[in-house]
Amino acid sequence: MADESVQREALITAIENVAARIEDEKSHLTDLDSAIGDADHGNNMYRGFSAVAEKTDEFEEMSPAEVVKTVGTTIIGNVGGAAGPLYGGSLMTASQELEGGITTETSVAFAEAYLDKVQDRGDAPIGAKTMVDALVPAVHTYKKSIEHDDLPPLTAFAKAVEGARRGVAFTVPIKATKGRASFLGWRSVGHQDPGATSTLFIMEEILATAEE
Amino acid sequence: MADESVQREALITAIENVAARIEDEKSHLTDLDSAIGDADHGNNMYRGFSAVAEKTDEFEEMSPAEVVKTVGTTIIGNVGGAAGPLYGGSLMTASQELEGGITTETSVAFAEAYLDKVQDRGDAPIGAKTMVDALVPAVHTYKKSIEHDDLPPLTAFAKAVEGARRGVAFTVPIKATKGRASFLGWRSVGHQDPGATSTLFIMEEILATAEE
Amino acid sequence: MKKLVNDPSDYVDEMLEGMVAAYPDRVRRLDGTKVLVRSDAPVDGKVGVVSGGGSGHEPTHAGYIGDGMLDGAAAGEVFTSPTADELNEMVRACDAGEGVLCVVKNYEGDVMNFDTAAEMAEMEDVEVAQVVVNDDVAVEDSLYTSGRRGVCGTILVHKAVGAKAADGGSLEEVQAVGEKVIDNVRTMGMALTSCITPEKGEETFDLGEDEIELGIGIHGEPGTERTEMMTADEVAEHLTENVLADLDPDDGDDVVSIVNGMGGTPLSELFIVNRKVQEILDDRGLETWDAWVGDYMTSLDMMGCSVTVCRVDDELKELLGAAVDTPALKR
Amino acid sequence: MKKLVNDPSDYVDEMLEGMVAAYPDRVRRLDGTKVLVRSDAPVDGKVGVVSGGGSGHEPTHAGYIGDGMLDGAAAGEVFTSPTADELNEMVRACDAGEGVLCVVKNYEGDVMNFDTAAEMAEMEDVEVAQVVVNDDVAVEDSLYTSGRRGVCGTILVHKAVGAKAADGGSLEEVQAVGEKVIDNVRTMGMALTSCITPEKGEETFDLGEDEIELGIGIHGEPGTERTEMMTADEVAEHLTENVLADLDPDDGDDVVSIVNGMGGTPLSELFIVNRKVQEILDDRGLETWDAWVGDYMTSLDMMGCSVTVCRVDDELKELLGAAVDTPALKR
Ligand SMILES: Nc1ncnc2c1ncn2[C@@H]1O[C@H](COP(=O)(O)OP(=O)(O)O)[C@@H](O)[C@H]1O
Ligand SMILES: Nc1ncnc2c1ncn2[C@@H]1O[C@H](COP(=O)(O)OP(=O)(O)O)[C@@H](O)[C@H]1O
Ligand SMILES: [Mg+2]
Ligand SMILES: [Mg+2]
Ligand SMILES: [Mg+2]
Ligand SMILES: [Mg+2]
Repeated sequence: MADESVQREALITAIENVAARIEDEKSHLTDLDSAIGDADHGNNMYRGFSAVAEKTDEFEEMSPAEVVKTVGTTIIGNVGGAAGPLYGGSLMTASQELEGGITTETSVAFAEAYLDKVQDRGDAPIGAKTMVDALVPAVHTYKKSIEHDDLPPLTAFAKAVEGARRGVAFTVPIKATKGRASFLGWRSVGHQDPGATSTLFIMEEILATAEE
Repeated sequence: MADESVQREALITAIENVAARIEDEKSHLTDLDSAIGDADHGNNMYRGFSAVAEKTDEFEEMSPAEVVKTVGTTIIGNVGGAAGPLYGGSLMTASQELEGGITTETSVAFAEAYLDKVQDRGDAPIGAKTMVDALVPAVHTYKKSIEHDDLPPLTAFAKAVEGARRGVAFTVPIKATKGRASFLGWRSVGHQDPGATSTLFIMEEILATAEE
Repeated sequence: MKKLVNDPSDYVDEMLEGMVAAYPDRVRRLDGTKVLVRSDAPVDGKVGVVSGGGSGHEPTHAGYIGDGMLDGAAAGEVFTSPTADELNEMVRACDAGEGVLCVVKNYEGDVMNFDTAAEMAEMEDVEVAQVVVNDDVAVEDSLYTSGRRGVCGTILVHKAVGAKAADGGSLEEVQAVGEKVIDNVRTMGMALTSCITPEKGEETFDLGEDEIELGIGIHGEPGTERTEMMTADEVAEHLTENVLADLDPDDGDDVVSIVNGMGGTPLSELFIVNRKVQEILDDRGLETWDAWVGDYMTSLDMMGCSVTVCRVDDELKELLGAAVDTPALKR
Repeated sequence: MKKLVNDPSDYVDEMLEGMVAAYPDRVRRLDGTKVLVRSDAPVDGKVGVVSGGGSGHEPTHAGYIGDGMLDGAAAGEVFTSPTADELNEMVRACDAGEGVLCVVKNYEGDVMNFDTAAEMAEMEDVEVAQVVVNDDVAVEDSLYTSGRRGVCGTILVHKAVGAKAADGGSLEEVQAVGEKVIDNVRTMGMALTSCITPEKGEETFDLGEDEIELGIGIHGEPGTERTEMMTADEVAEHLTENVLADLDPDDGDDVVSIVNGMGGTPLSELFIVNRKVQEILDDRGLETWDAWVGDYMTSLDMMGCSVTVCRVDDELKELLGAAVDTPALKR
């Protein structure tokens, strides 16, 4: 992988792309969170990622691990709700895996640590109709593609995004047992999970950035 | 005129017809009182006249003056708002004119006393866009037809009703300066007054009763 | 029409039953009437203070029954003045021999029924005095109107006269306090939506998505002016500027302000309005001695608000700041 | 969308400015945050009691800041849990060295952010305890849900723990009081209409003219069941029977009842509901020691109500009946 400043530039570009994508999808995420929630997920994510995008100048002085950690703390300090601690806290913890820089190995360790923290914090198993249902297929596919199939990271990540996409589709027909949607019981069936959806959007932008 | 029991029977029949008419017109009066008021005139009048209609058994024991007085007190005790004291208090006061029984002379005295009390209580001149605008043409026409034109009471009363009808129509294009409608200022122009309208309906039913 | 009701014609009766069931130690209902009085009325040695009007303005009036405020409150049908006979019963139930002050809002129905009730009570040797509240600045007071409406400023009248009576004031003194508040209080209101009465079942007037009604009263009737949607700050400015223009306070005056919700507006929005109201009062050199924000005198489910400003001197501060213990207001 | 707002993204900030402008002697705002605390926080010799959650539930939470209740309240964006860093600042500002109790409602966002805040505060040697309120009976508490929601019963928790803290209770004692209320309180709510959030500008769910939503929470999300319109008595029965079935009180138990408005429902209708609620409690042999009727924990402009029943013993009666002086609740 490239040297630290190239990694940092790539991160910053990815952050900007993610922020733009979240802004574009704000209404959509709000609609998803209206059917089975309290109609704030779009605004929460937009607010958080706008705050992150404003820090791009500060990022110029940081290592990749510090950038990711700062994204995490900024999300915790701005998003609120369930998504704030889950996205932000997990990025903070998982950023430790990137302290030697972003390599193929550390990217797998990061992905695993991120998922672990989301599940540790939110206590959601697979199939609870949450962001975990997008993350598990993505992380499992990424790890397996790199460690067992010796695929290059970009190819592995593209497959991971495809896994996340299937995860998001999978959230539609199942009953929510975690998160606010679980209060709706059976009525949650037939609706796509907002947090899984925003997770997919973020991954898609990271992939698009990496492909350039 | 006929003897006391015939007068009483006529009064009771008139009361029943008025109550039925007010019930039929409840929605319409409510609509009029929505455009330039607080949408309660229909219910107020319906409530009051229903209570009056329930007393027909008691009326059997009373003189015509007592019947009219009791209608007045019942209205005061049930209608509320502006219309209650205006209709009820005026009937109570004017009923004193009927203590010798209902004759052509006493009916004119009654009409004048009723109008005087409405104007005394409510302090509304002609042209303030109130029930007074239906009452003044009616009372003036009735008095003039009997005292100056020597018309029979029934004919005089029919002319009075026609006068009230013109009065109601007259309330439409003028600005309210009394009553709740006056708070609307110029916006009250173009709307028919509810209290003048209910006055007309009541007079129409009394006329219809007398014509039988 | 979506309301929490049973038979709409039982609305007021059931509301009163629910109030008595909530506050059985504070209030009792006069048999066969829609009047609630303090459970211990009449209170010995004290002028009685009573009020009343149509239902639909809750907590006005019965929410203010208690120590330091009202002894009695008569409820009419929704938006309809109570009948004279019930007002008379209320006056008599609240008379301990020191006389009774009636706080009447300036609507012809309220005034006529209270006047008749006062005549009836005086025939039984009850001394009755009256103050008529007309704080609304939206309507011109002239020979060509029926005067100004009594709206949310009435609550300050209730509080001040209630405190004066609790303090042992005579009937004349209590009435004078009422007149003093009336001279010094002004209000103006606006609506984003109309309201739905239980009997009619529909909105009393139609506002488009981009329209608001300025100069409204509390009975769901149209206001003095319909105009385009405004921001909260524009609404606060319009109402407060109109009130201050009419009140014409001096630099350095102390005031009480009320941002009152019409019933359907969330409390958070009333605070947003209050932010700008306080800014304007401050810019005008006025000192907000006390700020009230909440639903004090409503119009069923109407969305909107009114702004009240009352100039206060030491006497009024003492009376408005005095202890009070009612369901809707406590200090 | 018709609201009294300026820029919707300034909604919470301006609401807080309006609150501070209304109660400058009672509260102060922590710089750069959306947290309000008592003006004299931290209060020496007393355990700090704090709470917080999304905005849109006013008067919850900041309306309950004052003697005998909360020392601090954190406001998140509308319906969004406050961020952990602000909750941490609130905890630290309300700690006088005796520890801080956090009253947290059972929503994953609230719990996760409060947990993170507690960790952060403990790193600075503040002793933090927590109670999690889950009084809503509409949702089953099982391994297959995220548990029950914390709704209007939370206010009784605030009151009781606030009184215990004011009385000099230790952190453990104050927490135990909170747990006691939680064990004894149950709530269920319903909606006639959804609510409109300032950012989304539309209703969060659609109800037809003849439909109501049972088992709602306070965040505008759909309830557990949509059904046909009911009368007020039927609503009161449905909510109260479900609450009592879950609480399972004994004949002769004393209770506190709350008929809580969701924000857009007129107070008169809440009293109509209370009438039937009291009848049911009475029929069940329960003694209503105190009845609350009003808007305590709302959902913006939603029309609807919730019914809370809390079993009370002598300790809870003393704490719930203790003096309290906040903008929204006084005794
Ligand atoms: N316990 C949990 N574990 C994992 N993800 C969760 C959990 N709770 C909620 N989420 C995710 O958070 C999303 C909702 O986020 P958001 O609407 O911003 O927060 P809130 O539910 O507090 O309003 C859900 O769609 C879901 O993906
Ligand atoms: N001062 C007055 N003099 C004469 N008639 C009046 C006066 N005030 C009101 N009215 C009449 O009463 C009617 C309104 O009655 P109603 O709606 O029952 O009472 P309210 O205005 O108190 O709601 C008006 O249409 C008008 O005809
Ligand atoms: Mg949400
Ligand atoms: Mg009317
Ligand atoms: Mg009326
Ligand atoms: Mg939320």
